[in-house]
Amino acid sequence: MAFIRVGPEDFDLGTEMAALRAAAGDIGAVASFIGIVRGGAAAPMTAMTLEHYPGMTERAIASMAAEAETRFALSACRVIHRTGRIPLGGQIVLVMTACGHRQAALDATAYLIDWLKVAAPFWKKEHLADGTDIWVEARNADDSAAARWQTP
Amino acid sequence: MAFIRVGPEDFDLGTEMAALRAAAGDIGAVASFIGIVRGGAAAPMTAMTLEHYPGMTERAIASMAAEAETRFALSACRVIHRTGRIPLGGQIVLVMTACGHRQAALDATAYLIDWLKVAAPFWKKEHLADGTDIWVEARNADDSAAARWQTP
Amino acid sequence: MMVVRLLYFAWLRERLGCAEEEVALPPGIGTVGDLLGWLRGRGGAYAAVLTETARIRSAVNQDFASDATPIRAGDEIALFPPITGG
Amino acid sequence: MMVVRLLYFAWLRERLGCAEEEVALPPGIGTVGDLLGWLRGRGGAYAAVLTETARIRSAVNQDFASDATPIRAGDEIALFPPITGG
Repeated sequence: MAFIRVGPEDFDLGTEMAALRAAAGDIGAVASFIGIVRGGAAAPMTAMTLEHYPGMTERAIASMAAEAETRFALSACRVIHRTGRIPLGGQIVLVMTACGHRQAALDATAYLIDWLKVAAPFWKKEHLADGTDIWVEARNADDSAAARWQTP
Repeated sequence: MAFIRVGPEDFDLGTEMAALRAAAGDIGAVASFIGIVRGGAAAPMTAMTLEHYPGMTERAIASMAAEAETRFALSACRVIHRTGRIPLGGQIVLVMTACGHRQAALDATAYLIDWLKVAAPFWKKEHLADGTDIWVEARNADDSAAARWQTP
Repeated sequence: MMVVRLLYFAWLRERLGCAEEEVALPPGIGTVGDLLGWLRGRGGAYAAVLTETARIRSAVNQDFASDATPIRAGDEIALFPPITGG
Repeated sequence: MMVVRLLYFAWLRERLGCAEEEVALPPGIGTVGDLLGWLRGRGGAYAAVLTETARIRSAVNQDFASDATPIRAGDEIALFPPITGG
């Protein structure tokens, strides 16, 4: 069973690695991905606020994690997604997977972050340096990234 | 410039993340891979010994890391590969990459671990539970994994 | 009369000035699409915001839905922009 | 006479009982392939181990090499099995 947490608390990669290892048993590979609030080039940003749909978000992530665990034969899996206001440089999301072989761990991590982008109900608002706030628009590229995991 | 370390010391993922962040500046994505000594199914193993070619190993890794930094526009990159005897469950290798976007970070991590398997001079010896020692045979699958990154 | 619970997120929530409401629907409102039409009929911000149908997604009882998805008494129906998490 | 430094790794090192040696090569040894033939001519473990050419890789001055790679006085030439790191 994947570990899933949605909420404002930050996370430490080393601590999460230890927790993953404790749950995983005999594994050969751990892959992880962390998303970070980036300053951006066009309109400098000072912070971001993540809104979510309590209940549905956790269910959606649990469902995609269960799918990944089966598809990639994972021994353990952790997904943490933060909510609320996160300053520039702050951590937004962690995906961490453990299994026997490297390709499955890397693929499962890519799979989960691609699906999180399009199928977990989160919305990002950017707080710009000039004082304005902008809701981030969804990118078609994210739909394409997730679509590559669809089996015909 | 990538950070590269080859030697017997273990590493902590959280500490490496902090060092990567300190070197990286404004980034949106960090991906990482850790390889671990796995018990295996056919012949139970108690430990592994990693031999390397001092000098050439560091040069080979520096060369593939420089290639990855250019190809995937990385902001920072860390590769740690341990040598000597490592017990079951011990960490063998870390690849960690930082850049603007998730796909490049994930691809760069896969690229580096694929190339490490075939182009950095390391040799693994397995210490089996029955007391015998076996040099691991190279796998053709590793050559194929690295070959997919060759541009025509 | 059929009572349902409506949730709004992100810029829909901000522009409607409402995060959550219970509404009693008249007969004939059987789908998410019907509900959107009925809400637009309220006028004001509802008419202005809910016409941007290409930018509005929905969920019924926490499963993604479409305009054709049926709705029933007691349902939790959420309206929101395309997702931008991860 | 051309002096080169030879390094052996993994099971080549173990089966030859040697990690490193300096050898003086006779005239006519111009490539890695020539060197392998000359080493096999020493007999004993060298003859036995170095015939497994499909399982032997080489590097000259820390760059991967092939049997056709030229060698020169002072070179560091390494012989080893296919790599199994990562």
